[in-house]
Amino acid sequence: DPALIFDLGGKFDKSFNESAYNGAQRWADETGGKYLEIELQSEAQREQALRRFAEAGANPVITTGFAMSDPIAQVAPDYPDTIFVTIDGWVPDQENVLTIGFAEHEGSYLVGMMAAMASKSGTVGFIGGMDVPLIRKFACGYAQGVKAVNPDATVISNMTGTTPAAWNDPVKGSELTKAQISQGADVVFAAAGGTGVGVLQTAADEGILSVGVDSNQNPLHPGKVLTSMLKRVDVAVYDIMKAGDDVKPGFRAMSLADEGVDYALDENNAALVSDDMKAKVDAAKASIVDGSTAVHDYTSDDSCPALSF
Amino acid sequence: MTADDTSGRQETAAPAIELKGISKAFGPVQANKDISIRVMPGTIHGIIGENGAGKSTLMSILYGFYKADKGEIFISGQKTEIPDSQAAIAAGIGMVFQHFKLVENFTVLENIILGAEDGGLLKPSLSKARKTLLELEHEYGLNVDPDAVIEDLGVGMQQRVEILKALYRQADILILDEPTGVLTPAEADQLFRILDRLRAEGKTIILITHKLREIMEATDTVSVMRRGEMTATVKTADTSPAELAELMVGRKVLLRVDKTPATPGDVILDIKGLRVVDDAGVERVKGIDLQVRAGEIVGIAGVAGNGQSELLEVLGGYADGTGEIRVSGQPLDLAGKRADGRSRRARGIAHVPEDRQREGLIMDFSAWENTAFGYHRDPSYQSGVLLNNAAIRSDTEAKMQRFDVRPPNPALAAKNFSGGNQQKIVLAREIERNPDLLLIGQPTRGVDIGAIEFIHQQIVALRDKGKAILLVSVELEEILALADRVAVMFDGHIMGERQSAETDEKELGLLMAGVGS
Amino acid sequence: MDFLTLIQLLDSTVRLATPLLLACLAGLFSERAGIFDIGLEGKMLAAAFFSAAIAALTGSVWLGLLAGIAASMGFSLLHGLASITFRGNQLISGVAINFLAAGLTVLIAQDWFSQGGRTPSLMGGARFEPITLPFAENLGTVPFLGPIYAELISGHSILVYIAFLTVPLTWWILFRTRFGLRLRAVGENPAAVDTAGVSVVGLRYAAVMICGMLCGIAGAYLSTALQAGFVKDMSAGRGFIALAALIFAKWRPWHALYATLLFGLFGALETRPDVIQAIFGIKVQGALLGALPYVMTVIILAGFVGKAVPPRAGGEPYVKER
Amino acid sequence: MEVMPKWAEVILVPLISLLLAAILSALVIMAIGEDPIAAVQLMVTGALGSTYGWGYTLYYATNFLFTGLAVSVAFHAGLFNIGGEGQAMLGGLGVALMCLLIPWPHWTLALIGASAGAALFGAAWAAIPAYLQAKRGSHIVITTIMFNFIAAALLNYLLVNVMRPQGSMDPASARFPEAVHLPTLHDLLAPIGISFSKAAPANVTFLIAVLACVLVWFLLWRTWLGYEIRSYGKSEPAAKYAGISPTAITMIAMLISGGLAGMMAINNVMGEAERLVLNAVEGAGFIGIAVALMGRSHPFGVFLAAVLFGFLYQGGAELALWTNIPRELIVVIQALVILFTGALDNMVRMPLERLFLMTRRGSG
Ligand SMILES: Nc1ncnc2c1ncn2[C@@H]1O[C@H](COP(=O)(O)OP(=O)(O)OP(=O)(O)O)[C@@H](O)[C@H]1O
Ligand SMILES: Nc1ncnc2c1ncn2[C@@H]1O[C@H](COP(=O)(O)OP(=O)(O)OP(=O)(O)O)[C@@H](O)[C@H]1O
Ligand SMILES: [Mg+2]
Ligand SMILES: [Mg+2]
Repeated sequence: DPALIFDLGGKFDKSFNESAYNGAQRWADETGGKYLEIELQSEAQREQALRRFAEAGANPVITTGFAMSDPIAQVAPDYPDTIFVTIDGWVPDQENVLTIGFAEHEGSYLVGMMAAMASKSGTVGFIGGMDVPLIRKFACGYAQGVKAVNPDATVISNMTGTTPAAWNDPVKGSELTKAQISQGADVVFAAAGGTGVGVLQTAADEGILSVGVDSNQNPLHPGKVLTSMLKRVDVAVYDIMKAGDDVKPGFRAMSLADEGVDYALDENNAALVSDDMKAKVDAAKASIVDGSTAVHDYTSDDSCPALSF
Repeated sequence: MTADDTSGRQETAAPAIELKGISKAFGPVQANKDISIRVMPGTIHGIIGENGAGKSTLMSILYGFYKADKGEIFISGQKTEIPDSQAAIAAGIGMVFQHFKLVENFTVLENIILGAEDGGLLKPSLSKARKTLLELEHEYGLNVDPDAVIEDLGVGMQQRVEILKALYRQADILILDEPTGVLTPAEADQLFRILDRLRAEGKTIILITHKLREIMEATDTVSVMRRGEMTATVKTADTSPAELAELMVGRKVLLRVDKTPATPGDVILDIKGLRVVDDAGVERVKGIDLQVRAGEIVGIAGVAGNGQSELLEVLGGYADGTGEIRVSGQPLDLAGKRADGRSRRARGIAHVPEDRQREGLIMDFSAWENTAFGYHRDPSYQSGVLLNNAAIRSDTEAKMQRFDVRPPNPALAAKNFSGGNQQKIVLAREIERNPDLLLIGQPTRGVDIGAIEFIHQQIVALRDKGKAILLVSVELEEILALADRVAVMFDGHIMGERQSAETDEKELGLLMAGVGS
Repeated sequence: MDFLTLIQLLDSTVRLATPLLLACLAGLFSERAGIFDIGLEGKMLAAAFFSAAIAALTGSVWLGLLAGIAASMGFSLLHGLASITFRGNQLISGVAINFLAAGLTVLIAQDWFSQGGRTPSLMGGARFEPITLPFAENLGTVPFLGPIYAELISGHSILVYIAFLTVPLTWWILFRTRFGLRLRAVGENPAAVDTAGVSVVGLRYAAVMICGMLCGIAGAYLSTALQAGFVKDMSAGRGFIALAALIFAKWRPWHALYATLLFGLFGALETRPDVIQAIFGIKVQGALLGALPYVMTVIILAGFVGKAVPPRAGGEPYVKER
Repeated sequence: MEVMPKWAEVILVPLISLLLAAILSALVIMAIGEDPIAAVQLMVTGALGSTYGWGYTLYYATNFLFTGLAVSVAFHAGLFNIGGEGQAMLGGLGVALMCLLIPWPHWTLALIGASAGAALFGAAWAAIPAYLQAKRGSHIVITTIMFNFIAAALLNYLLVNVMRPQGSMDPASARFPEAVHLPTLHDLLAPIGISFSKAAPANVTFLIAVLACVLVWFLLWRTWLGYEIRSYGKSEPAAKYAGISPTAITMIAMLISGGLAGMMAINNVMGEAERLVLNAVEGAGFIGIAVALMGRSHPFGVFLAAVLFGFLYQGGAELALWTNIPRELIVVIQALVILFTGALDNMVRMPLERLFLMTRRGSG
């Protein structure tokens, strides 16, 4: 059986853990299969869970979150017959590891473009959870997209906090949104887990547009969420579970080209996205896919051309 | 309330209070054993007994503070259940506890109405109480500023508040638990005048005290308690102090300090121009000069709060002062790093503090830990970097033996000893150090007469070894009996010095009031 | 910094201060009666959940509020049982309540709604909407005072006004009523209250229950007024900050208002790095910006606030017979 | 003078309390549709049934031992140190700097160096609140809460912007060099012929924690410094009378407390993660409060309480691994244990006392 290890945020983080859970659940529902799972509670459990699942014969062992890279690098050599999958992590030179890398910056770029096009004030906002490189990657891609549409646009970026509470503080998310509104922002993009709930809510209440993240959050406030930056962790998990023992180690990119990231368009935001917007974004998407537009990845060199942290 | 309606009640034959077969245990401790007592209306009934005899417990039961395990209570012949203080108050009982039950940061008025308010809002209650208070003050001469905050008041005043509290609740029966333990003679006299007045009005008063003189002077009947039992009840007129003392301790007690005239030697303590300013910025000691010689006891008399405590604190090293103090000729630091208790002890100064429970002892520590208190860095208590607990324990055992501390169990926590025995632990610790100078504050406060006798003997014995002793006490009687020379403090000044053989309470009393030379 | 920015900052201050204020006053009642309460956080969290859950189920935010208050008071009862009836350690009880609330809210939420420990989003009557005070729209154009009235004073949820009114009410109860006198007395010297014929246990339970009620409102404010639903751990340490504010305020109601407004202001400033940059002239790095409120608090405490003396009988169970 | 024999107080009361907590937990488990007996079995075998389980139980216990001792020492001085969390974070920073900046030849030397670094940084983080308490009267409860937040912000800044290896996604320091890896219990016990799970993270730090327990006990009850700390904690006026400096004791007790909290980092940062991660302390500072309170601030009590919490953590992990019991349930179980053993213990003690008094009266 496959096993799935959720990162500290827990499987219901309204973010990528939850997305992974949904993928696994879809696989279980469709195939009637069973999988092992654990929601980590502490750092020490990372290695523990990997080893226990590997010893119990689970294969593949799927993990979410960049923080699993290091433990996998430690554990994987001890269980050469098990395939370890890291989503968001980076474990080079390890034969039995499948690394799945999402190009969040590309997806963020697209929603950044849409935000800039939807903005009337020329000011858009970004609200992150904790200030970690992954979140900066989102912010940086987003800012590039904004500037691509409107080089004079202002991008206001805030992080919620410095403790894990930053992922579950919708109240703070609301206040940050209001603060950004008072600075003129009329579209905000939240990449902040549970905090984002507050961002989207406040944006809807205050009559500005918001951008959801990870899963399609458009239905949360129909007609008020401009779009969502999709990160198809569910697809990745579903595919891996479906492949089961046949899953191949190595690297699997989940970029725009692979439909690993995308922007969401459905009946909830159809009225918000004009044909012109859609055309421009799709054009940009095509050009990113064919390589003619390069979106800078913050984590590649810890710098961002469009935003300073 | 007028004299008319009380006089009628005086004629009823039923006792104001009758307790039958009261027993009370605190865990394994049997504090009261099958106690019965009758108190007639319009009388003052004294209760005496050693520390821990169960006096306070019995009265607390009557007041509904504790619940008796067994026994019945009759008020004016009527069987009455007193499950809580509310019921006691309703039955007309008021009590002034040994440790006052006042809210320190409330005003007098607030304390008085607490629990006896009229209606939900404070304003009407306060103004009504203010009026009633004025009447009561007028009637009994109990003057207190209704707006003063309790913690700013002296103990004498606080006690008045307690009495007023009881009177405000229209108590007919007033229990006073060791009311004079903390009072000056003048204050005590005033208290007894008030009690007389109350008795004349037909109120019934129960008075717990360790002072036989007070029993003899104030009470109509007296009961003696020993180890939880009521051993005797007699008419005061039919007994004598010596008999009472024997009844209570179970042996003959010397009621007078037995000492030879002093033979003073060199000056040990020499104070010149000492001034002390307290934390609140008030100058409490305003430039005093004083000498204590080897082989003499100098007593500092004075109403509490006239700078005696601050004097002791500076000498003991835990308050800062200015001026000059020499001990055995060497100057003493009055501020800074070397002005602390440890340095003082190193200089041969021992100190029995005024408040043993607050300063002298750590109540949760065992007796042996308390024996090391202040001397815990003494080389004889160390072995290497560690404390030599065995040495401290055996030292404690020896000291407990010599000072007759009961029970002689070094492992018992200080809080489990009675007040008198707590005081003996402190004394043993300080006196046995054989200091050059002993500072001693209120040596016998709240201590029973058996223990007083012993404590006085120890102090005199130390003097006879040629040591200098500075004694601070609010008990004039004690000062006169113990000290060779008396200095009286008033408002931070020394009002005068007298040889104790050549003065009397009256003269000292005047000095204490700030009148005189 | 222009005037409108200031108004926005203060507006945000008010919103952020409100839950702190309610929790702080809650703690004030409890601690003034001599019962320490580090379980404010847990009670707030429980109330946040139950008010949102019941509001979601019934569609009525008022029923939600009642449920939140009831839940919080339930935890208060537990705290009372441990620290008053059974004379247990008040700090431990508080710690346990915080854990219990953190676990139970998510467990129950998952059981009821299967939305990953969240409640559904509240809509319409299931939420406290901002109230527009009379004439706010017309007066908004009056210079200076107009925006203050229209933007800052008007436009908050009813719970904000309740919270602010609770300050004078608390002051009045504590210092002007019989109940307040007894409550303060029982926190200073329970023996005095006992010998005055008043039940110590009764008073302390009353105080603890009031504490529960106010924490309940604080929690409900988080999930049904500021937010439209419950998210796990959404109290996010506010109970502890309220506790700090309580000590800061030296257990006094008006000071509690000032202290929580100060914390609210710090929180609001944190959302506006641009304003801080304008004031101090330097760009503060994001993470360090987050530390600013706490650093400021320490500086103010060390520099301006003297020693805080808690109610004298605080934290100790009332034991007559050892 | 005591009502109950000592064994009843020390063993019976906690045991019955624990039982009550267990019964209530079982009810909660049943309420969410799981089998409580199976759950308990899983927890016990998972946490205590193998050297592997013990290895994790003791690993967690080590963390709680340090933070529990830290809170206890401060408690004895009458100070409520809520800042264990921040002090342990800073301790981690000390360990990381020591391990990364100095090329240690052998783990023993590294351990000494890292312990010193951890204690120093932890103590330094406690020093400021202590100084403000002693000199300015700023309430230590507020300042230590504030310092927890400040520590989190500081660490976040350092790990994201300064200490993170270039290009790494993880806000964590670089891995420590091989030379500073601490031996696990497996490594320590293998030479003497005892086989211990290789996988478990319990390491030599556990022994240091036990040693710390003993030392703290010696400090508090066998040295004059401990005597002064306890005296000051019981009564400030009495301490002054005895010549004990309130300022000095406040500072010293908090420095020791902070140092102990900081020392936790040699277990989790140096022993387990072998690098400094953002959320390394994960609430152990707060668990330390519960551990100290439940252990009645006595090192031996702290030891037992720490092991109990280690058991709950590891048992909880096993539950999470093999069942669908959500992790919040484990939090609830912990809460119930804290509640019953720590706060509602008199609920058990009172009737027991009455029982013992009755039997005593009956026989005497
Ligand atoms: N609240 C209590 N809990 C447990 N034991 C108590 C309590 N109060 C008193 N005792 C014990 O009961 C006994 C009687 O104490 P009580 O206070 O009645 O003595 P007392 O005669 O008033 O003594 P003193 O003259 O010192 O005031 C003592 O052994 C005392 O230690
Ligand atoms: N209605 C009010 N409006 C504004 N400020 C007030 C009001 N009432 C009191 N204050 C101020 O608030 C501060 C605190 O008042 P509060 O009643 O909380 O405590 P207090 O009465 O001073 O303290 P305590 O009764 O504990 O000694 C005081 O400085 C007081 O002047
Ligand atoms: Mg007594
Ligand atoms: Mg006032």
